[in-house]
Amino acid sequence: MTVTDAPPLEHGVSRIKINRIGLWLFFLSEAMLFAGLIAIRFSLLGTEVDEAVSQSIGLVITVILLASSYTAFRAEHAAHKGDQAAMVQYLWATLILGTIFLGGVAFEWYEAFMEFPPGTAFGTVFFTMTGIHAFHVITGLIFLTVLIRNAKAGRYADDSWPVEAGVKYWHFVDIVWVFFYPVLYLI
Amino acid sequence: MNIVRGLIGGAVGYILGAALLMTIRVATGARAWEVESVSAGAWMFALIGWLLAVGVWRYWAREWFGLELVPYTTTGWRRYLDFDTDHKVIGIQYLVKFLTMFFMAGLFAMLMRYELMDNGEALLDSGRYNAIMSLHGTMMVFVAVAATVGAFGNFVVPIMIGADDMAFPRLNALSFWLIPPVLIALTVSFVSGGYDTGWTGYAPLSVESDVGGLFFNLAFFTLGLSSIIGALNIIVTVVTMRAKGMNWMRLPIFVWSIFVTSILSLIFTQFIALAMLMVVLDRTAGMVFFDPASGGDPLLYQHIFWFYSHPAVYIMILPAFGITLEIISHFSRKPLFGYKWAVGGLLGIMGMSMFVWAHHMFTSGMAEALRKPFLASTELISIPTGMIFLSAVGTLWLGKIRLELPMLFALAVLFNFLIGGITGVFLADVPVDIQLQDTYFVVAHLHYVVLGGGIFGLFAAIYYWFPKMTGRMMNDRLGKIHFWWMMVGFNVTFLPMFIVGLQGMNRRVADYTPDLVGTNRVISMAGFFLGTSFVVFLYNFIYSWIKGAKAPANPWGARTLEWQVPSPPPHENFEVPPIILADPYGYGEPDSDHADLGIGTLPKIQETVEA
Amino acid sequence: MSRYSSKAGRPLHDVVAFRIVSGGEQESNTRNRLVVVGVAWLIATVLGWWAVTAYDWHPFGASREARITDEAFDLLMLMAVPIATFVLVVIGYSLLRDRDRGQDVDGPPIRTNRTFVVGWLAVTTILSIVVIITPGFSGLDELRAYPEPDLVIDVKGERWSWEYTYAESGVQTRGTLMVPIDTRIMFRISSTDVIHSFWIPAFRIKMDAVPGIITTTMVTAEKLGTFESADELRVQCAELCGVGHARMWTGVSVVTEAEFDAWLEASAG
Amino acid sequence: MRESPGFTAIVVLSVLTVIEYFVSAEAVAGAFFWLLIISIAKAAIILVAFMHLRNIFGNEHS
Repeated sequence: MTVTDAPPLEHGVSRIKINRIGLWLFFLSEAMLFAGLIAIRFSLLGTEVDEAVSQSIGLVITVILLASSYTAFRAEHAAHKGDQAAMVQYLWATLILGTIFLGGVAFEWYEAFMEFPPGTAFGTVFFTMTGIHAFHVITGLIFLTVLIRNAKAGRYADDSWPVEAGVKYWHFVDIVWVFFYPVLYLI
Repeated sequence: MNIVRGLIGGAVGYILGAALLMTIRVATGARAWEVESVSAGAWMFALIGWLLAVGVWRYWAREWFGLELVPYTTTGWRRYLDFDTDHKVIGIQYLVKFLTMFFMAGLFAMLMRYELMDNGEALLDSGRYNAIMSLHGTMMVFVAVAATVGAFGNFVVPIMIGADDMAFPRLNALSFWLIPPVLIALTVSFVSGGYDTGWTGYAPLSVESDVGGLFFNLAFFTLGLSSIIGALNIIVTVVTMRAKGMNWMRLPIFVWSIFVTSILSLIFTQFIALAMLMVVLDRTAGMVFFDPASGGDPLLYQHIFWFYSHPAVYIMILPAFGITLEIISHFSRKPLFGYKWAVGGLLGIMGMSMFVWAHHMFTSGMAEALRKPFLASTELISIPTGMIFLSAVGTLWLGKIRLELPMLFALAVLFNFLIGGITGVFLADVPVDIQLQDTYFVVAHLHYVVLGGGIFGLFAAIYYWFPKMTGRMMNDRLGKIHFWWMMVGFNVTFLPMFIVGLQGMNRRVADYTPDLVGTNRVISMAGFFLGTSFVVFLYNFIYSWIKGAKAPANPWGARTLEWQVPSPPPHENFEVPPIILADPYGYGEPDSDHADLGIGTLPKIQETVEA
Repeated sequence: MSRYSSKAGRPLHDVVAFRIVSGGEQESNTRNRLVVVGVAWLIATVLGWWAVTAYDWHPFGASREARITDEAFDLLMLMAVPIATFVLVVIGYSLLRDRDRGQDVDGPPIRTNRTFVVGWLAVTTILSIVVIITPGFSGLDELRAYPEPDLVIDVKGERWSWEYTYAESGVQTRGTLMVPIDTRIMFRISSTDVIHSFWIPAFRIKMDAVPGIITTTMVTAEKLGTFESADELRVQCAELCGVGHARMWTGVSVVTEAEFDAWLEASAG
Repeated sequence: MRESPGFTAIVVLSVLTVIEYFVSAEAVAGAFFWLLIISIAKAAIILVAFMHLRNIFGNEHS
């Protein structure tokens, strides 16, 4: 037996399903973290939003992140169909869009330091929430980089699970932003 | 050696992280070195460095760089020092690690009781007392949260459900190897002056405490990470890896308890991470979560903290319930009474545990309107708890009870938890709680629940599964001496604590009013008595492991799967996947059989009894 | 070494050899057992009640709130005794009667018993609800009765001392807390640094002092006394607040209204 | 559309985002409620269309 996978018992659940259930449980656990952050935001600030948050940046980076979810989806789709070239292209697209999103957040941070530094209640909430989300985006980008590198080496021709996992994680980070965007910018 | 490699990796990670952060700090115009800000960030890098060095590099990361994986091929006792993926090895690693932690924390308790022999300051000044008290509390909470699930959830659950390993063996090893950094962080914390906030670390006191407080936060954070990963693994294992025919209503009750516990860990541990994160951000990044002058709210910490920490109480106690019921059934030679009700009780406790957290905050200054709902929800949780007792009492009734060692400890769990549970009803009652909150009454109550319930359950499990884990029997006579010593010591220590609490001694103090000296002397003496009982245990544990009589496959005549394989179990547990025919509690039922192990129709049990 | 280990090698079937009892015999046997348990439970409960009422659980109490709290505690104690004795007696009886004394047999395969389970659930549910209503809700309502204060005292906690300000007269002190007897007093509690907790054991009141908000608690003192006469008459910090936590206390003196007015006047001057 | 799986989903998501923006900008009555509904709808679309939520209940390969 290799160390990596316990072979499923004869009647058992397939390896990929075991992996999937594990991944979804991880999302469930992470969702509690983000739910807690949202609860903290309402507990500390009510429904107040600082006037200085940049609505234009917010809208733009939201759309970019949504678009990256689409390209990620296409990458997974291509992976399942065995179209390695398209998969790599779409992964690249996702990586670039994700990086642009991150750049947007960094720019927003730069502005925000002037308007509402971490020493104010809104700044505290804003920097914590966007910071933790950005941390997840960065890990997602690292996964994407590894995926692209290994995809080029033809590693996922037989087993597309790593691509599926990386892409699902990316979608999850996107869902978090779906809630964070109105909570931080709109309300 | 692995640990040395890990330490070097961790140090390298820390230095790289610190360098990176200091560069950023210089770039933004801040002072380069500031111990807390730099350490908080660098800790993450240190963790990554540690993990890469102890095994992640060989088991995962090489693949990311297009290299072949190199698993360890160590054999013999050295496996226990390596990043081994066998769930049985990991179970023993957890057990030894947490027993070590338990005894260290116990020594701190001895120091505290020495100080409390008299009013005024004797050995320790208030600052040192607080540091030791905080460390004792923190380490014991860590032990109670993770020891049983880590050790026995890993060792026996896969065998009990007929699997050959956990669903994610590598993750399993990873979750264990996150534990040593917890101990390192606590050590660093203690060496750098400790922290004086208690294990609850209430803000804003924790925001202002010394640098030791930061490492307490990081330790808790790391433990949380480990228990989330471990819980996830156990849930997936129980859901997907059950043997054929092992449907949900045939699971041994211990598996149910670990499963339910894991769900609690998976969902709620994120909140303690969040609480710790907020404190760390307040300390290092100039944020104001808990600073009312800038719009923060100190009560926010308590809500988030107890939203985890109350379910955490059930994380500590549910595995003990599972072990108790399991042992009571096997040693009463009777089916577990009201199995479905016991499972319902576990699920009920799980469901209700998320609606009771604010009963820790009746005097905290939270909104008055919250008192009644939380009073009600807390009292109602005694209904599912009652179902556990229903099952235990019903099983004992008319049984053929064998008072073996594990059974003694299981009965002690019932006795102690009865007292702990009933005093819990007192504390949930707001008028009474107003007086008793933050007194020794609470200290006594929590020790009855966590030590009398959780840790006695852990010892029941150790005595029960020791033959399976090590292949040797524990010395029975020494075990019984240990049991009575510990049981008497425990009760004589903690019953009087209810009294001093009622008499008005508040907790977390090195000094108290003179009229309480007499009772406190008694408590301290009994405490030392309790402490020494573990010397007997430790001697027995080590001696039996090395030189104990060889254990047969099934010394207790129990019917669950783990007893149908040799002691200790072979690498993949079963020769062929077992097929489950009925639940494991068919005592007294003619022709009932738990499992077909594929070797004839009946379990093959090795006769290895030695004279 | 366990004396059961020799059986381990045998197939599980063979170990099963419980005595089959005829229906009538079993029934009378069960009845006898229940009678014995019932009697033992009664005796244990009566003894328990005697013990918990004979023992004085409470320290010196000097306020209306102390009476309410102590009554609630005593009521809970009375309710706890039969529950505890029931569980202990049943378990104890089983341990004495139902031991396997080397016969090496299994017990009867009783999986559940409808009457017992339903009865147990009903009793625990009813008890929980009773406890919620009384002394829970009723005690809380009693504590909250009379919300109109005659005297307001502002309490400020800071590491590691208490400061009391008498709202109307503006008198301020860091020494003994003087309170008049039979007066409805409201404490408005605040903190300047970390969380403290304002606790007077003799009054059975406790409320955290939280920075940023003002919390309140009310009390009516009913007995005269000073810290020297009863050390429960002290303001004690009950929430860990650092090195000086244990010694963050001052005495409390309950005095007559005349004495109080005189003291107030003297302090104001 | 047959050639571009997921395209419908991303179009709906974008439209919802824009609606969301204007709900907030125009301070529509009950904005909080509408924003909540839209967020949940968006999350549901991603979960179902992109993440194949149903796959954990079946055993088929996406």
